[in-house]
Amino acid sequence: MELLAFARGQALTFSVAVFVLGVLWRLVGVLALPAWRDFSPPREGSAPNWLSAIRAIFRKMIPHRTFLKEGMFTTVNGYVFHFGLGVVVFLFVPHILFLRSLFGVSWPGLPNGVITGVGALTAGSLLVALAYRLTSPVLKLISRPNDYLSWLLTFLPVATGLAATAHVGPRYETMLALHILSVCAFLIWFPFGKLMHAFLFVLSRGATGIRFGHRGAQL
Amino acid sequence: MTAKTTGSGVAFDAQGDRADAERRDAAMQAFVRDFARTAAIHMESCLRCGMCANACHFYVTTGDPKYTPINKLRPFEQAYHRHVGPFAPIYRLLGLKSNVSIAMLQEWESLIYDGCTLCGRCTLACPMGIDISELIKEARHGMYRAGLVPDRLELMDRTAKAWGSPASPAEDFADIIRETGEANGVPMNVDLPEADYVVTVAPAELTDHTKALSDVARILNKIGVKWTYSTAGFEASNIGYINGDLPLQEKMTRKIIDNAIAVGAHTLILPECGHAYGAARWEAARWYGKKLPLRIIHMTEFLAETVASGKIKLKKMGETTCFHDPCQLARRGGVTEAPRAVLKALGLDLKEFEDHGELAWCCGGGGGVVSNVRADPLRFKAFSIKRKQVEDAHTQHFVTACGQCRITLALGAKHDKWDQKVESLLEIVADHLED
Amino acid sequence: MKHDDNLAGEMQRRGVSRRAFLKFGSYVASLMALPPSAAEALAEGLAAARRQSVIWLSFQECTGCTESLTRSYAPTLENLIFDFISLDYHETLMAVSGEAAEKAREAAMAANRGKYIVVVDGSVPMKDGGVYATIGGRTNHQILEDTVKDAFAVVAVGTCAAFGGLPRANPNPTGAVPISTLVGGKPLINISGCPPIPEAMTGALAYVLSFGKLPELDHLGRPKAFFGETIHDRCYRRPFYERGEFADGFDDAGARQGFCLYKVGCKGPVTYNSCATMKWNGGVSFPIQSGHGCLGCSEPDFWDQGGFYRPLSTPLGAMGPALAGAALAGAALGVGAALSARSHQKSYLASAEKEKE
Amino acid sequence: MTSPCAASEPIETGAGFADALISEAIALVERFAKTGETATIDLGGLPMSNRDRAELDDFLGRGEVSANIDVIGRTEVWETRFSGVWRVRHFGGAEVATDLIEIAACPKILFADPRDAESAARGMAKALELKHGIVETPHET
Repeated sequence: MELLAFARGQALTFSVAVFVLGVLWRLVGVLALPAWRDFSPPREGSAPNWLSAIRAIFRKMIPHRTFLKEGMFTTVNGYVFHFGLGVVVFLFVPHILFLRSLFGVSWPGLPNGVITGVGALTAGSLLVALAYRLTSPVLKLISRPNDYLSWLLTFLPVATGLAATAHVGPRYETMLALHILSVCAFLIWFPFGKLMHAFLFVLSRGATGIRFGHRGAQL
Repeated sequence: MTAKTTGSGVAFDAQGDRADAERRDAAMQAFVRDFARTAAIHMESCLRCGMCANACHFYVTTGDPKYTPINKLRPFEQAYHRHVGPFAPIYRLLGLKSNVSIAMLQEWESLIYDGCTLCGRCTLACPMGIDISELIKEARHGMYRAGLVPDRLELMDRTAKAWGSPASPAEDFADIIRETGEANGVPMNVDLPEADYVVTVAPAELTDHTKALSDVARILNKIGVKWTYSTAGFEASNIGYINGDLPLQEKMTRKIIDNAIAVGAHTLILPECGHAYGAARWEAARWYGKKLPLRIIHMTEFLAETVASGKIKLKKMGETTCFHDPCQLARRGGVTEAPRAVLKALGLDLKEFEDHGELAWCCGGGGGVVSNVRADPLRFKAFSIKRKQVEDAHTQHFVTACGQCRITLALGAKHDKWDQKVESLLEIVADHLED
Repeated sequence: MKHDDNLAGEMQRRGVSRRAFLKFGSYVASLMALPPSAAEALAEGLAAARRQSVIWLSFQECTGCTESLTRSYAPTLENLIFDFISLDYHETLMAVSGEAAEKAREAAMAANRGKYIVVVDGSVPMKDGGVYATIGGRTNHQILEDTVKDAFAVVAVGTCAAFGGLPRANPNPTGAVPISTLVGGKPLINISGCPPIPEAMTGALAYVLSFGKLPELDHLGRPKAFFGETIHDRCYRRPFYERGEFADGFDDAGARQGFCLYKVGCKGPVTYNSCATMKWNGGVSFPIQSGHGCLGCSEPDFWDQGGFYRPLSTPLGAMGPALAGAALAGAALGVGAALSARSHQKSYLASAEKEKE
Repeated sequence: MTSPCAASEPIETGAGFADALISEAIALVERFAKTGETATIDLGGLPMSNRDRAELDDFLGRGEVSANIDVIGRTEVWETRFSGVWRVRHFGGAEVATDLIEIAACPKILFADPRDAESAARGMAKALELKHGIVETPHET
């Protein structure tokens, strides 16, 4: 109970604060850099920048068919665990209550059986992703500690959450505390590692969308 | 020659006689300068998913993971995190990102110059939309300043600085134009003080593809506009753009733009060259810091608009063809419809490759790779993709709209002892003008 | 050996046969989920035991624990424990008072040195020399130390004694501490709860009496037999939790249909106690059955878990100020980082310009 | 109008518990028949619903023997319609405190303890003396 109180109290407040601080630090730090102004005339009939950005953000959700030939696994597995994380994080009632306490809005959740099933699927998908990262020559070469740490800190909340639900491991309140602490670790690391892509994808795709839209090129 | 190898056995060239630390610092300074907002966003965003690997012709044809596009950015990325990124002060304080070493830069030289054609196919594959090709182009700025460029490219750089073109001295330009006109029986305009259209050329047109010079003239004469070639601004290819020599890039660009403005042209026609389009159409205005008072269009766009306007009529060929989209024109320039419209006007039945338009495979020689003899073996490997595409298309013609692509493809065919002609869209149009 | 000296003998004199022990044994074995065969062992042990001297100390408490224990649900059976012990000192229940009462305690301690059990309800104030609760001019701490010294075992009854309870709730003005911190190495059983379930007290005492040792305890010193499972584990509303059917308030449709009370702050998932199985008031009901979430009263610091109506999965504190501060600091750091990067770039451009000249 | 307490009764779903218990009892009875080993099943610790209990009671029924014991409250003992299978139900006040199934020749609680008998013998002797009006022994201390 003391550990749980620490997790729900100081740890959670601290980590959410670090999360907010880090996310703003990184976003502002990048956005406040000087930007080259593009004086070249846009391609005739090209969309306004904001529209090109939005189109790119959506366009990039599904790779071109030609890239799916080799990238099917990465894409499908990526979708599986992203979808799984989304369901588990946003549709498990205790999580909804947590989010409600932060944002004041709530929505209906799913039965626990569904959440547990999706959680297990997510954990499996993450393990497969790790196995792929550890075996693919390309991924072995380009992976950094950041990638493994980000993986671990994504996997731990899923694993501890499942364990807490399934009453595996230590007592429930300890497991719950560990689950919350693992989420704290996730939140603390989030802004500093690649987990930040949850925000950056908008900027990254948008920027390229603007560049390509200006040129009338397809993304 | 200054060919050397790194400790790990990777060949590299180095120019000048400078201390390693000095080279390294020069590279870092240039890297740092390049990180504007978009580049920074892209440096922050990589997920290490590896999707870009299979978009790259060099990775696909060698299977060597070092050709994974994002891997080619490693020194650039390290410089970013150490000096520019939002957490740079922390990285420096805690020593989490070491400074880029000279050994690393030497090792990456061949990945950045030989192993990348700036074709940008990886950009399309990246789920985060990271414009990897643009970043590699920026990384070349630092490599150039460090004097870590393939010798052949550096040689072209020096030639361009001395001659105003990597192919031919400016003094000879007017003569080449006149001689070509005479040889092909086409009246040429050169160095007219005033004109509406200024035509620029690519290096190959001053040597191997001179017919292109008179083919443009024939079309312009046919439609009866005021046009000219100008000794003061004839070279549209931009070795500065390719090598990462920014001052040279600016100089080369300013030459053609200043000249076009001086003769009062409303349109500057770029030759059948890919990167000339990138350097002039999209980057020229950057040097002036304002909108330019003229249109800059590619030869292919010029052909398409001329055909569309009905000012020229073409003989119908009634044959089949395939078309190689030059990367800088199609993928990175947005010009995919124009060549198809021209082919259609020629009565050519276009059999599209499976991957065409913005998804086209690179010829393997862009970004200076075709000029960089050191990269020949790699380039010939990459050529196998294009060869298979062409063979599978089973067409009577194989057309493209970029001189560099044409040379790369012809060299590849020659190396393979494969009897396949590569044709220029411009030349075909000129050859099929209705009287 | 004379049978009269032991409990069996005492009962016999009152015309009660050993069947009473067997019945009581069955009852305790059932309560503590011991194997049914243990019933006879319990009965034999109790029958052979001497009447156990018990000294009951009340410190910072509300007497709710005593109320709970004297109102157990199976009076005839439950009260039997009072026939097995000699309650030599209990301020609330004893007839005498003042010096006579203290004398009774001292006499019992002297007579049963090393054998008596000390039952404590309430926490002990330690701040300012423990002046916040004194009896006969002596602080609770002094009395406890003095009494426990020669005891065989200590039973801390109620959450105040076991974990500090309400007196220890933030900001803990009296410096209240749980009994466990003050009894050194003495064997200790915590029977937490506010109040504790009477059967847990009966079961634990009967076990000690008949087997002469403590029952199996959890890491908080509570008998596993009564504190081995959470309220949530045995809650009859659990199926609603699993199905994701929750009451959003105390008078909405969900509440009327008896849905799970997790959303209105039930602490059942992290509260170890037997309420869901033994229930209260003769098995009539327990809080969740009456429509209110579990407060978690048998757990340490239950008073300071962010509020009884705050769901378990929510943060304990108000995050607003911390987050606002973090946001400002983050934005400032971001601007700072960008400015530093810009100055890097500017200095480069300046040096590049110089080169040009 | 539905009162908020309307659903406060635990849900009465049959968990099939009765059948499982009966199977367990059959095995124990077989063992008893073979070896004479007795056994007890405590129904108190099992998560049975009232419906489960009723089902079990119906199934076991009542057999030839039944007894009431009056010791610290009431205790009911009866043999079910299956020989050797007994029910022992201890009451504390009006509530069932312990509910057992015993597999035995006779539940232990029905036996008189020899040690009780020993004092009973003395008690009987004393009672007889009293009956005849002879008072000679002083009270034990």
